[in-house]
Amino acid sequence: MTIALRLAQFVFLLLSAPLLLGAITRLKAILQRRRGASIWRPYAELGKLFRKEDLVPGSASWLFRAAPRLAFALTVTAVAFLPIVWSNGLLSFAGDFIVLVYLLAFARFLMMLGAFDGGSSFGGMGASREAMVSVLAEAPLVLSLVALAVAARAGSLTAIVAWTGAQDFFNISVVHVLAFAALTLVAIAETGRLPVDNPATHLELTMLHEAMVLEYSGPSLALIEWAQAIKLNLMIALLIALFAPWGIASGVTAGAILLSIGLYVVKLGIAIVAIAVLESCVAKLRMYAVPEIFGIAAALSILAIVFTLMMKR
Amino acid sequence: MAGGISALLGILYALSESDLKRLLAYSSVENLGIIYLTIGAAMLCQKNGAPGFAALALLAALVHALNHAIFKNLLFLGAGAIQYKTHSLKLNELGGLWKTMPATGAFFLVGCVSIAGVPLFNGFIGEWMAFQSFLAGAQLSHPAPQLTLALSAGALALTGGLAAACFVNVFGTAFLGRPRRMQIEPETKMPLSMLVPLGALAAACLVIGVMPMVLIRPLWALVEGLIPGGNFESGAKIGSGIQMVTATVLIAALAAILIRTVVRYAPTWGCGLASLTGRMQYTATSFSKPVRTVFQPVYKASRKLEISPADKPYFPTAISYESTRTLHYEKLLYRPIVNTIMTIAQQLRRLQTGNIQWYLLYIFLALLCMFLFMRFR
Amino acid sequence: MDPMPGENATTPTVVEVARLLQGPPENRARLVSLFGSIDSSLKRTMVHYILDVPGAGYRVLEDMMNGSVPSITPVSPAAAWYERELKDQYGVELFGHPDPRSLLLHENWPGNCHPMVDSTQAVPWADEHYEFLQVEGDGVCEVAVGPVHAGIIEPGHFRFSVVGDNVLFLELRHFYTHKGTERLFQGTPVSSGQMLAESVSGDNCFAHAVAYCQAIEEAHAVTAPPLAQLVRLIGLELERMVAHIADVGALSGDIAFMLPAAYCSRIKEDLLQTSVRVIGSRFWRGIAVPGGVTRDISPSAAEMLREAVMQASGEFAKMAAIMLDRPSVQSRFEAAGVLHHSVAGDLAVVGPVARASGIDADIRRDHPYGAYRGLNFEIPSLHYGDVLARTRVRIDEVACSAQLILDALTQLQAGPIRTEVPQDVAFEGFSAIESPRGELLYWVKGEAGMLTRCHIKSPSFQNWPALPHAVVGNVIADFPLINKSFNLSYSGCDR
Amino acid sequence: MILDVIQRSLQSPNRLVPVESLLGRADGGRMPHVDVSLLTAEMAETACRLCPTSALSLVHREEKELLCLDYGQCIGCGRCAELKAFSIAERLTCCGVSKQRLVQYFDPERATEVETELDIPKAAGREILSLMGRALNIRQLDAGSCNGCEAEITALTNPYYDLERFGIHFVASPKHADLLLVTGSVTRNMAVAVKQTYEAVPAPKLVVAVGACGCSGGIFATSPAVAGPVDKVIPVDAYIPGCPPTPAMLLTGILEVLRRPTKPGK
Repeated sequence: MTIALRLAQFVFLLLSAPLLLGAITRLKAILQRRRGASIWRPYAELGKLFRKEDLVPGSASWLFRAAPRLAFALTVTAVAFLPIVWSNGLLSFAGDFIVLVYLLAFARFLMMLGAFDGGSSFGGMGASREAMVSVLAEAPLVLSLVALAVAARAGSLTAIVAWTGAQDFFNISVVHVLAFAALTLVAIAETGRLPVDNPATHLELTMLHEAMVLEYSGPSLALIEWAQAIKLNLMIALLIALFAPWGIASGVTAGAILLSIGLYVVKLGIAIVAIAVLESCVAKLRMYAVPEIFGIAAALSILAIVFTLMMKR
Repeated sequence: MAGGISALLGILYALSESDLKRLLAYSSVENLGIIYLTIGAAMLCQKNGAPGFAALALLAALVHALNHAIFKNLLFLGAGAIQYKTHSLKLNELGGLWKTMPATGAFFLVGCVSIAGVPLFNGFIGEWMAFQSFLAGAQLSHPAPQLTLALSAGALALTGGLAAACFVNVFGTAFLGRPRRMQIEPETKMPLSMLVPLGALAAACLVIGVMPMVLIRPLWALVEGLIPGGNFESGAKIGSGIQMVTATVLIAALAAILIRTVVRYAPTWGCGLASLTGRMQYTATSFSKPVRTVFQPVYKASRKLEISPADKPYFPTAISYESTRTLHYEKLLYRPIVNTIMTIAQQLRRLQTGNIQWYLLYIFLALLCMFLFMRFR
Repeated sequence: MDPMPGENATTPTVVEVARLLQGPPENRARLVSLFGSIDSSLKRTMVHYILDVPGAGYRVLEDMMNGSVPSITPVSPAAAWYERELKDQYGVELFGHPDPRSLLLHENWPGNCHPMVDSTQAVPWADEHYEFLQVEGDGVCEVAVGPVHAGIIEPGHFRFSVVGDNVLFLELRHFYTHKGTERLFQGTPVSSGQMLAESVSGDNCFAHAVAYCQAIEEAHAVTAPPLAQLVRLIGLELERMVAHIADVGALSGDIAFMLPAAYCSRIKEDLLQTSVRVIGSRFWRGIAVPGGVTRDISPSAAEMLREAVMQASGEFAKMAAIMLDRPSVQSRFEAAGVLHHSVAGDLAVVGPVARASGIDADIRRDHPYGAYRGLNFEIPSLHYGDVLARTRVRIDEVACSAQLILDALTQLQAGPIRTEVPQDVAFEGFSAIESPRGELLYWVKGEAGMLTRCHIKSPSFQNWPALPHAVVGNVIADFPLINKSFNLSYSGCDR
Repeated sequence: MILDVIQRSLQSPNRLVPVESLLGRADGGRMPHVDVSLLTAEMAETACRLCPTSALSLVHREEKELLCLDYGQCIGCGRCAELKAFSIAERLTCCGVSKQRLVQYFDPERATEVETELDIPKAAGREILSLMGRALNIRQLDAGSCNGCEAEITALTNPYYDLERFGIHFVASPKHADLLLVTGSVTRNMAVAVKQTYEAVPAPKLVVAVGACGCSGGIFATSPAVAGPVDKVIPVDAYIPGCPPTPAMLLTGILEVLRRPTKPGK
């Protein structure tokens, strides 16, 4: 029964990812006084792409096509650690959040190689900017997770979530506020959202992530876009699980699970509105202002660690 | 602490390097840094009366040292193979080599992925264990070592990210895309004696990456001899954890690969331009530029852009660009180390005869040094 | 400095042109245009120089070409593209030109083909060679952008030499949309020429049509009735408003600030739809004709327009203020893509780009025409030369244009809207107007109601060479923003 | 306050035009409409003389002299509208169809419109259309236009027309595109680039030629610097006339290509 629940939430995270993107895009359109595309459009888009031709540049090797597929698999695996409505992730062991971070890093590694293999300057340009972002994102990401792990005296995500869930709702610690801020900044950058990257830009010279995928088409592109959506979903789910796990089901009763699902949808809704509003209110940063974001995130996470250690005494 | 700084500086220099051999040498500095960092953690734990964590950290250091020996050899040999084929190790001149040397490319890729420290390959195992020991160590009773260890995790993460970027750059510019400006000797075929050791080392990277217990178990026995009272359980979990991850990745990858696709070869999109030249690709120097800009103070680079003729700014006939960095950190700290490693690299080039015993000897020597170091301590 | 080395003796005209173009910036003449024509009576190819001499207004100098032309580019870099165009069109040799590569005609044109001289229709396909300047240095690579750009933009080619994101050098190669418009003008009836002019640059089509019509009127020494001139002024200023509002919106869109972008596109559409109701055409196509205009503005239409313009300028001003207040917008706009005053002066840059770089020039005030004569109005001008300055100039000009329209609407009185342009005479003349992008000049020549030559000096042709100087030293990711802040027309330049 | 921009945006009036009142509209596009009952042979001849392109021409067919109106060549100068039988069309039904259906024939003597055999537009496969029906990616390609068409295509995304509500997006790379929207007469200098872009679009794909220049070369058809209309260089599936076509005409055309004229997304 529990394994079924764990599997179900894993599959749910994978399948709901495009819907999340659709909802954000729709909300942004409404803020612009437009009607916008249906929230189901991303599914139609993926369905169409899977049935289109897969174009491969003549100069490319098999890695060009392998990269998005493997990267997709790695992103999917990273999702397996997350508890969202049921308190255990599909996979869970000591130090699993480090594996999560590095699985995402591997996926990015492959996508950068794929971009190089396309043979255009834009691929290299996108990869080089992505490298800058990923290099700087990893440290604050790990640090803020470490802060939480130390605070919870736990080694796995599931255990951290259980510990946070057991805390008093009104007794939120400074550590959580700091780590939340740090992790949110990192999540924005990692998923290529505004103000770091513009997911909807048409200008190849300003792109980060998009410049890497200019050469891809058909099923490869579908997998990249899906993986990107999953990554966004993952980051939001991670933030919810780490900082607002209250209501998550731990007993196998229909009531607890339904409540947990309901609460999760509400939390997700809040996240969607927050993203749409934020992305409508700010302009994209200058390319070299991006490192400053990470600087702030790193400083916040280090502070979080310091507070954790002080708190414990 | 010195280990952390050394790791960071090493990889930063490696990243800015466009000569493959020097780059690999700097990367060795980085990896030695990681090992020292971990050993430092072990010493801290030991001093604060937590032998269990100390043992874990020491184990991590050993595992990483051995893994480093494997993949660094693989990379040096691969670099030798590139030089053999193209007479160049300048990344800014290479490109698209995978087409001409597919086997070497595949093995070299394994090396790059391993050194980048990502899961499923051996480079990750040591780093992961290091992270675990830092985490465990952060639960020590004294705040100073706690903080140091927690921050070490950050340093390790930053180093890991930089290493990944660095080796994307290496593999991407040398093996992928289109040739830039190099001469390939079409006549020379890679001799089997060069490929076999490459293949063997690559296989070792994969096997250890997926089944780390092969390596951890024997080393555990050694560590137990050095620091008694460690706990073996967390080590054992690493093996099963990695295997679960591997299984999930494989299933998902299989599903993704099985999707039916119609492939058509179409030229690289050049914005409608009739033909793309080799110059129209990012070079290694360009790739690392954003990261280098972020870490500008480390490099203290000076740039020079010359436009001629000087009296006609609107109609230049020639422009040249030059960027030099003053290596004062290097002179102070690293020259000796780099020189040593360069010498080793030179030796390794000679070792390319394919005599596998030499590699085993090297690995053995590296390990021996490590044990002696621990004993001496 | 003797600008013309070589055996080819300089002619007195060229010496005079060179003399006028030299000197301290405030005293020297500005090169307005340089082009060729064939004098059918003398059977000679002529070269024409139009200069804007301080204190003396426009001055036209002419010279005969004897197979080769001494280049004035060493004296005035602004002449570089004009002379290359001259070479492509008429097949003359340039003496002393630092960069005599072909400009209009790409690799597919045979080297010996010169469209303004040859009468052949079927030009064979060729494969000539074109050399870009290569920046030397380890690790320098090229990013080739275009001709096909991402987004809904016209084609043009940009060759960046970069190290990472830093632009070391930028070379333009345009004229992908070269449609031989000047050649098509030859043999076109005077009464149909404005249609071709409207298709030179689609988003400034009314400015082109008016400039053409004024040039025809100037050449025939007739003037359009006052009502027609007022209608033209309203159309021109409305076009300016639409163009600037769209530009500011697009600038906001380029930095992914989507709300102001959508808001501005909505205001723009409001104005275009009002245009349909007022005059029957979204872009005022088919309104200007030689001798006047084809449609009057009825009092009810004038009232409708008045309200639309008031509302649009009010809403736009508020949104623009909100946008520029945002620190994230300021940090993108400030100090990005600086075009220095001296570069702008050397390259004779015109329009809002020049006014943002401290060159206070506007044809409406400096060489008033039509209904602008006798008007007194503010010309916004800034000296920073960055993206922010160009945006500010545009925002201020919208307010200024709105005021001009509102004033003109009150002066509308019933009257004739067209005068007859005499047929059966030989004519030659030119007229310049301030289009939304800057000084636009048409020079026409012909006889008996038929054009034999029509030269278009478009502001984009003049301003494009200045763009690389604003881009070098910036990061390549800021290029689209800088380019958008110049907002030059490709088609208007390529013709 | 950081939210002021949202407040300002939400205060602006909702301008979204319902799809029913957009389809077939052509006001502002200045395309001619022929009232056959008023048409005389003399008037037809004058109209042909006035027409700056050959949008209006006289053709001989079955011993009769017919007035041929080719919307694909019409640049909307409005000159013929000064004649009694001609007026500016408010509706246009021939957007996004085959080239033959852009042409109408009128018999001035019988005062009737002559029906010609319409070949059914090359249906681009039901399967493709069902694929693209709900998520279509457009790559706009300027093959040498004057920027007029671009201005109107840009307008498609504004809050009046909101192309996105039909699930239609503009994309940056041709490799991500399903439909090429080609404007302008293809110039010599752009011919290679146009072919390359076509090659870079993964199948199944559609090509739509936009504007008088794209359909027929328009006013530039006779220039030696122009290689020809779009279909001379790459295969074209549909045509949208106009100079420039208004956003309503473009929208009608694009939806007509998808055979999905009235179903906006929810």
